[in-house]
Amino acid sequence: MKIKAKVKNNITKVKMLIKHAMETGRRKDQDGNVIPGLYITEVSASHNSQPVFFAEVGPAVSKDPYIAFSFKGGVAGDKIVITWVDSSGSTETGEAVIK
Amino acid sequence: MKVNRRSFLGGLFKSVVCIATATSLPRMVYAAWNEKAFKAETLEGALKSKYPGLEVIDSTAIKLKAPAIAENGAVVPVSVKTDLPSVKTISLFVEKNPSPLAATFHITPLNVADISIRIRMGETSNLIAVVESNGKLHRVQQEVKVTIGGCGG
Amino acid sequence: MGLVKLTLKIRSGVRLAGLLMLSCIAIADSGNKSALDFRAMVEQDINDFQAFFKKRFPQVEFSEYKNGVYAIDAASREQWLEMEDFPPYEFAIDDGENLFEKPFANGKSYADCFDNNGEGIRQNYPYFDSKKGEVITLELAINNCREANGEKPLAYKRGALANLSAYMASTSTGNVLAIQVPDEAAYQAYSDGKKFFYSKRGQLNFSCADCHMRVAGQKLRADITSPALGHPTGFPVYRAKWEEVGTLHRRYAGCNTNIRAKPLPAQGRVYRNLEYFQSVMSRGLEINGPSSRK
Amino acid sequence: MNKLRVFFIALNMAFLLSNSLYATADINSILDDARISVEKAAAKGFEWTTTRKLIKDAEKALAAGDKDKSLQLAKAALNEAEKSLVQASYAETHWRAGIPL
Repeated sequence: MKIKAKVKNNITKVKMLIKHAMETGRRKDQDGNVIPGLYITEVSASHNSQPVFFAEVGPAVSKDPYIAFSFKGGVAGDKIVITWVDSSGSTETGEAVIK
Repeated sequence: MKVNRRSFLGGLFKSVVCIATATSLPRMVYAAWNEKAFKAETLEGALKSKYPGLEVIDSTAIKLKAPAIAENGAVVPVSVKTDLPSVKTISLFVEKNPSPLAATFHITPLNVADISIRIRMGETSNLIAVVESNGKLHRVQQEVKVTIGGCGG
Repeated sequence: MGLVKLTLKIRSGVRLAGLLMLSCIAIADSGNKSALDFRAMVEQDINDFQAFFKKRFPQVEFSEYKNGVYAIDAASREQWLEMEDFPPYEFAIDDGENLFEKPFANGKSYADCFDNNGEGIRQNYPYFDSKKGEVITLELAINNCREANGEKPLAYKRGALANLSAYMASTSTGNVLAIQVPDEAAYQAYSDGKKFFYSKRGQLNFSCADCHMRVAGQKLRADITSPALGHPTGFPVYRAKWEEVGTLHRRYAGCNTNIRAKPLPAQGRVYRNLEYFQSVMSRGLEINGPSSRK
Repeated sequence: MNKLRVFFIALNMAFLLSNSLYATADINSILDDARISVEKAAAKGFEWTTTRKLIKDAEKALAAGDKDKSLQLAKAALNEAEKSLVQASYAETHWRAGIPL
């Protein structure tokens, strides 16, 4: 996961790029077998342990999902923690410092 | 229009990544994934599952930014922004996708109602952004053309 | 030195110089090339090629041609800028960097094979290796490095090799292409690439120039075709269609398939010569790979 | 009258039989020509993506006993293979005509 967070005029813009295949469950492999669905379902973010973002997503989100959101109150140097969960229950947490 | 990527990347923070188990995550106070809404196969079905009993009104107070012609349906950049008061959620629907609901963003008073995401569109379709504000659903929509059979420039 | 002077004179010359060029081409065709002829002809080719695009798209800055179709199509440019804001190929660059820094079994590394430890050198490729008598592309050089160190070569179109190439390009952002044609053998390779570029092939009977010069900027099927000037600068690219990073030769193969011509092998002599010709034509443009494409 | 009719029917059948025998040989010889030409085009780097598929389809149709279809496909394959060879030799001599300068 890659995270970029930048504060400007008291608004912190957070952009993330998550490495994930986002398999829809509708694609077929070379032999014609359906590739089972495997996609991120939830993405959440916290700032100083305070939740600042929560999204439910489905298989219509592109491979290697990109999501951006903004929140108020972040200060340069603060930590942003982002976690995702996918349909198999796998999860990853990444963090970045606000610039 | 000039972006010097090297300096841009130079300013990027290296994100520290670790793999945790689902059980060790701090439980968020939000609702869990709305399976019924995400698996609905029609726009109406998805809307009803996501927002049961809410009235839908067309709005001019939402700024939906999406391409008129998508370069590639696999990656369609979409942004939604609104100044509507007390925004609770923002949802994106692609009418002709096999499952129309693409994403729901939960907006807290800490957030600015301004989100961006890249989504898939299987074919030319209406893209609908719905903003839940003050107990009503405010809607804006736009057609996004998806062309197939090009040679890719 | 005298040669350079003369070349410059011809470049700044008027119509008469153009006529001289024509007679040079005639001489070259009869197999009577001299050192002067091929250098002057390459210069003339570059000038003509770049002038063609200046005339076709007078409003487009020369430096913009590194951006492919996005230099000339405002609507798709906007979506491209959104992609470039946080591009999916950043993962490929990271992967490439890790691969690049991992030593081989013999303890040596990629850095040992390249000038400046492999940093900021993308613009020097492809070059003509006069000893070997062939064009060396960056991807070929990477595999040559591996084999010289007892490692197996990597596949040329995608995956590890594309990611290594992406990383090496990323350290070269802004460096300017200035590919030379140093001798007559190089000129032969250049000419082969040029001939490929202008030859019609495939069931659709199109040449590279048909789509990327004649109708560049116009709709061909569902897409606007990119200008040929600047084609090599942004590679490897993350294509939305591929959903991953791929090399220039993978793109060549795709292009050939589009016109229903059977693709030639990636990193075979033909595609390497084509890349050589295209890179010479793009002289003066900045390296900005990897980049994203539709 | 009757004898004459029988004779004509027999003649007709013989003609049909020989025609179909001739067709199989003909198709195979067309296919051989197509195969040789497509290899030549490939060696020059001018093979089309569609030609070998036509040959394959012609072989399939022939194996299935559909000679009309097979003949058509074989002719199309040969036509393509020959055209790609013409394209290759035209490129060899006339590629400069493709320079839009």
